[in-house]
Order: sequence, then structure tokens, then C-alpha cells
Amino acid sequence: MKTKKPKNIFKEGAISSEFIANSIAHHQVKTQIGAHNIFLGQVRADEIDGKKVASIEYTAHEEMANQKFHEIREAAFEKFDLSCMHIYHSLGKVKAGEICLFVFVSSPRRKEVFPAIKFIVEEIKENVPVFGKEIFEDKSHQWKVNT
Amino acid sequence: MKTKKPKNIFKEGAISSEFIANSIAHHQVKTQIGAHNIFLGQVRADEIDGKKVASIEYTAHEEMANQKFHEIREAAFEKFDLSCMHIYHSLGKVKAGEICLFVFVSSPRRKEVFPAIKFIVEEIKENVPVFGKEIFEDKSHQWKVNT
Amino acid sequence: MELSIKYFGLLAEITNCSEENLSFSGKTVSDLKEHLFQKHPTLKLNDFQIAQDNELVENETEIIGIEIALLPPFAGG
Amino acid sequence: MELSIKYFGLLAEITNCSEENLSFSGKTVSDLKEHLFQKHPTLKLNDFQIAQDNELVENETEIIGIEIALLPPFAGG
Repeated sequence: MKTKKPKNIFKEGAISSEFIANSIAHHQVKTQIGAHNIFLGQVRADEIDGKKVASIEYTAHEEMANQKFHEIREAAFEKFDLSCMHIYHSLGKVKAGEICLFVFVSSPRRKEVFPAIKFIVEEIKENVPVFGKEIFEDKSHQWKVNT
Repeated sequence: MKTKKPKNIFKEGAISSEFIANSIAHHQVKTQIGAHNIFLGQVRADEIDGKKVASIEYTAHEEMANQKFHEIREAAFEKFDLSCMHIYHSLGKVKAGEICLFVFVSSPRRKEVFPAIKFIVEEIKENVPVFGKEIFEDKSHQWKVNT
Repeated sequence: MELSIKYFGLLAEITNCSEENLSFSGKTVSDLKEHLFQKHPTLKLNDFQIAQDNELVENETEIIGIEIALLPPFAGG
Repeated sequence: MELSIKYFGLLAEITNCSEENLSFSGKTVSDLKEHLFQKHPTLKLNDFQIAQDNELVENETEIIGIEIALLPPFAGG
């Protein structure tokens, strides 16, 4: 199930629940799969100094990011017994309450998917050049930093 | 977000991707959430002595199972900082490739959802009285045992 | 005492019974098992747990409830 | 040598520039940083990493590529 060339994992705007459903439905033909694990990152309406985050505008060094995603993908297939793996990240504006990251791993056995999903999400947070401008309700902004 | 009385978490037949999408979409109003983790159990077309599993027919000691699910839910809220949690399990026939278990946890922060989802799924596998009759393509059957 | 015995999954299949009422004069779960083994000898060959009023019980537990369930190995998820 | 410098996120904002070409005569990433700090003094106040041809580099790394990216802290997910 490995791909040799980096794919483009970015999507313009929020990731819809229909898109996620569609992705799940596509796995019904893969009857060797016994367990899926899905991580969804959702934009939080954090309150900072009395101002509420209304949306995050994502940008990325896209070429480098897709290369990194590819490396994470290869590493995950190396470390865990996975049947498939999908990663999607938003670019552009994503409102509070909307989904900006969708990671989906599948395996014959459940024991594999738990460490796999955590590994992939932590790698993304730490090593992929994606940038987020938190835009407050009053239109002012600050730059998000992963912790 | 705790409920005091056991809910009925069983659903007749397979859990559809639309149902899952709907469940995800319902969380867009909860803007304190930053991370969701979803586990899906899918019926595998295992081959045993040359015969392929076509479906699993689930039965349960429903009252006791719902009570157990409730205890698992309470324990998970106690152990992890969760905003919400949902569990659904199929009863009746679920075909290979279809979803029979849907566990959904949400939290402000990602660190909480990874151990939470694992804890809940392992507890379900070990402690909830649900029974599965694996029906082969030739209509013969055997009883599934969790490992 | 009158007990209601429920058989699940494989156990319902081999006893050919999903629920039955039983007059029981013993004391513990062990006594009840003996009684059930006589009635349904195939039970002896199978692994199961017993729940009394929705709680799993041990061999030494006293039978006090009216709802007894015989549970084969779990297969949820 | 001619370099293309790309600024991302916060860095594009404070330099008011997302991409520029630069004539560079130094050797290492450190030299390049000095050069960029002179051109955009506000860069000094900010935390960033440098990538050369899509790979993160250290201060001692020799500049050989033509694509240089200045990356503020990551915020993916």
C-alpha cells in the first residue's frame, strides 16, 4: 500500500464530515481490515486575553510539507502493520468547530492502530511546516505555536 | 457530560458511515474541543480452514452490557479529561467489511484522546457480554472469541 | 427458590434453550453449576462465566438473585 | 550566488515579504542569517528554522541550494 511519490495531502478549507464518511465507506471492500482509528483536529475557540478565536488561517511550505508527510507515512508503514493510511490537512481558513486535520489508519488488528495514530499525529505536529494564524472575533490575530 | 443512567448503546445491524458523519458534525458546536479520536471495528472476512467469514451475527446480554458500557464510560471520564464520549455496538447481522463498533472520544487536547480510546476499546473487548456468531459463506458457523 | 436462567450465544445453541425457569435448593454458584451440568451435560465441555443480577459471580458466591445468566467468552467489537 | 528566499507565516508578516531573490556571497547558514538580519532587523526577535531545498539545516551547514525557506514555529493540526 506504499506510494513512492509524495501526494498532495492539503485541502482548501475545512474537512467536511461527508468527506470523512466517504473515506470510511471506501474501506468496506477491504475485508482484511478489522480496526480503523481516526484522529480529527478541530479548531478550538480559545479565549486569549478576553478575545475568542473565530478561525485559523493555515498556510504551509507545501512542497516540504508533502515531502514530510510522505516520510511520516513511510515510517508508519515500517513500524506498524497497517493496511492503509490517509492524511489530509486544511489550507486557508477553517472556522472554530471545523475540522483541519484528518488522519485515518487501518489494520487487520486493533493493537496496531493505537500506537500508529499517535505516532503519526505527533510527527505531524512536530515536523511538518504548517503555519496557523489565529483570527479573533475582532479581526485581530496571533500566530499559533504547537505545544 | 456524564449521564447517570445506562443508555442503550446497541444498534440493529451495521453502523453506517452516514451515522458516523452525523455524529462528527454534531460536535461542531462544541468549540472547546480540539481533538477527536474515533475507533471503528470492522468485520473481517477471515479465512478459517478454507472457509471465509461472510458475516457476524451479534447478540448480547443487553441489560448487563449497557450497565458495563456505563461503568466504562464513568471510568473513562474519571481517568481522562474528555469533553464527550459515544459508544455504539451492533446487534444482529453485520457483513464482512461493515462496521460493528463505533467509539468516539473528544477532548480539548490531543494527549487525552489517545490513551482514552485505547482504554475504552480494550475494556469493551474484555468486559462487555457481547457474543458473535461467525457465519461462513457456506452458511456453517463458529463462535467468535476475543483475543 | 425460583430462578430464571438465561443462556447466551454458543450456550443457547448447545442447550437448545435461551431461557428457562428452575427450582433451585442449593446455596452457591457451584451448587447451581452441578445442577445445570446434570440438566445440560454439554455445558461441562464449554467455558463460561455466570452473572447474577447483571454482576459476574465466583463459584463461592451465594445464590440470592432471581436472574442468572450463563455467558460464553465475549466477542464484542 | 543567487538565492530565492521564502518567508512563511509570521515571518512573511513582519518582513512584509513572502519571497525575494538575493545575491549572497557568504558560505554558511550563519552567514546568510547575518545577511538577512541586516536586511530585516525584526527577524532577530523571532524564532525560526531554515530549510534549504526542503531540508532543515543547522547554522554550520554550507549554503549550496537555491531555495531557502524561513520557517516560524509549526502549528499543523
